[in-house]
Amino acid sequence: MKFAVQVLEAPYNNQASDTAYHFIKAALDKGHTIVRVFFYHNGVVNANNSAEPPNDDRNIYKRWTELGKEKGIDIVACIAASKRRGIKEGQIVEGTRISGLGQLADMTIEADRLITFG
Amino acid sequence: MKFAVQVLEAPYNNQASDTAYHFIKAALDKGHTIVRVFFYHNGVVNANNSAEPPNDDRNIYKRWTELGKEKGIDIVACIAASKRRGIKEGQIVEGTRISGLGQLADMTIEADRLITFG
Amino acid sequence: MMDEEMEVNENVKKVMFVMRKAPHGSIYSYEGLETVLITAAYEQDMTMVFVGDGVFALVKGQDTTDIGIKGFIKTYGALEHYDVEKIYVDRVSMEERGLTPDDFAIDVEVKEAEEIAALMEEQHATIPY
Amino acid sequence: MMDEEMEVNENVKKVMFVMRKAPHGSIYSYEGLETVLITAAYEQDMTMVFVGDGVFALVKGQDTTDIGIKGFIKTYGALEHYDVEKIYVDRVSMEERGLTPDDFAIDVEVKEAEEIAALMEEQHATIPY
Amino acid sequence: MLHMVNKSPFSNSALEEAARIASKGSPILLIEDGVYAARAGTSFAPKLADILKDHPVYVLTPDLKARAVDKLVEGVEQVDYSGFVDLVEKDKVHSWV
Amino acid sequence: MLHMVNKSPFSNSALEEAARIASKGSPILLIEDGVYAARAGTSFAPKLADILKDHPVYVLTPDLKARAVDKLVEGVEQVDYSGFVDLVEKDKVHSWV
Repeated sequence: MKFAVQVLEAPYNNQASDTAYHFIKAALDKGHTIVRVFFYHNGVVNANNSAEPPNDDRNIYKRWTELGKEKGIDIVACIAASKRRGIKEGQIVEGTRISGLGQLADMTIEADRLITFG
Repeated sequence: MKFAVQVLEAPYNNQASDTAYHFIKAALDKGHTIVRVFFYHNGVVNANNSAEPPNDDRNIYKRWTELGKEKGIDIVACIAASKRRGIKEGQIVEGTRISGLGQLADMTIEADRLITFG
Repeated sequence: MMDEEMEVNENVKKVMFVMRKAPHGSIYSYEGLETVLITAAYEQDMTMVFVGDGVFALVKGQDTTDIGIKGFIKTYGALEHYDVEKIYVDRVSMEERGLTPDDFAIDVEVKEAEEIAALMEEQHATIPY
Repeated sequence: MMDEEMEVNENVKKVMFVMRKAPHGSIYSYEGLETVLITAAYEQDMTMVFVGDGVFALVKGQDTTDIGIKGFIKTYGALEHYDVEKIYVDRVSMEERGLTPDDFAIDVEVKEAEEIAALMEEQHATIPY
Repeated sequence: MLHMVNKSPFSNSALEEAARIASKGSPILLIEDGVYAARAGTSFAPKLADILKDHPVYVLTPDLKARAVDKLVEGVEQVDYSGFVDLVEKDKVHSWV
Repeated sequence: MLHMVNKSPFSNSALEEAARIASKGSPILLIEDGVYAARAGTSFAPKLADILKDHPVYVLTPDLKARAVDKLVEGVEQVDYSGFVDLVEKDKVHSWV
């Protein structure tokens, strides 16, 4: 089945990014497809490549690189939301990209299920 | 009177940064002193210099530059919280700086009033 | 041509936006509205439903001048030009907040919880803001 | 020497941390605890009070392995080494959540709302997390 | 001590917790989404009337205007940002964020 | 339709709104801080028992363990991340964030 995933909160600040990751991993393990992951509101902070989380904790940013680069999932931060919060092209996590809200509309239509973590 | 101000949420995402700004302006107008402004939790996003808010809206980042550079207020983003969220030295708003949580303890002790916006 | 139109119509999906946040205190309500406007360009069958504190977003007379934040109450008035015409308000949420349809800046249809639930079940997707 | 010590003591300020957030769902509880530990180095007269969902942070047996988040329940046990010894729990918040002092990972003193209010009034500053 | 609340009482417990803990007579200031608590005619209004028996309640006028809250529960007093500063000058403040 | 709630019922109205709107028989999944709603012996537990009359209620086990919620209201079922995916596969999902 085709899933689309929306994340609305910043990593570490809220559990949304963690739950989304574990959900996506479990969905992939069961053979489902992830059409796209879309970051909105403070969720765009997930695409900030300048972070240095503590070494003794999980690295949420690297998880997105793993899913985006190694698993080939399309991971998009909303450009308008990114501009408000200072996330920009050239400073984003490997395996993610910045694009418009149309990408959210598009994945909503294409996927069998849209699931939001916030 | 000496006020210390803590901001716990990201600009635009929550009104905390706006209310803090209007409070500080009114306090300065009445002759009070602002010992320091401290950004914690998602509040550290207030110090991100890469943002480009819409032209038809207020620019929250420029407000911090106004208060930090023109009014000489000490504005600090917590380093540990900043690292988790990708705010770093060299990419911060003019008139702000990054430093440790000791700066929060310090202003709490020094000021007559600590006020938190979250 | 008729066939093509039929095909297009068959591809139209029902998408509902469930607005539950008060305006100004957080940006969810405003950024959510931006999503609605963008999605409208995709010519889907869109519904907006205001539940809980979301109903506050529609109250007329909002003047954000003194908080220095860009207001967006007028944008709701533009929704009809984007063919977003199914705009519903949860009756209980409205009444708990002491509001009547006259308090809103746009015409809305007041719905019972059961009607909203039935509409939700019909959707291809629901998006919370 | 005696005079110097007296002077230091006179400069000690009362600072209270009011913990109202549940752990793990958001970082407020954890980053709040980091503030407590850092502030302890300033040798002030510190108090922590757990109110509302904040009381959940103290529940023993938390195992965050499967959510992949670093747990911090053990850090509360270290508070006494930082001379943070005034750790209070609001009785009503605790009881509403079906908890008793035995459920907590550390020894706490259960306080009535009136006692917490009186303590708040005594503080030089109160910090919410 | 001044108790400050910035969340809607319809979706968040902050105001009820603040009012339960706050010592009798201490003022409560409603800002941001917290101002909805002061609206007359809502299901929360009777609770605010109860709170007013024990606490002076202030609301931040700019936040009221932004939300078009034009009918207030009787007894609620309005302050602007300048009056907000005066309240904080008068007494310590705790934010129930 | 599956209704997902991630906020504590003690501080946030999300679960009560979800349960009020959700059509009878539709399942509710509690995740993150939402799992506190499933704890037995709390002031919210009777409300969850009422919700269970109309809705199957699931909780995410990893979130329960993280919060040491070891006593559940009778009738609540546990799922892991794999079971969570199955629930979403079975029906559309709405998040009451």
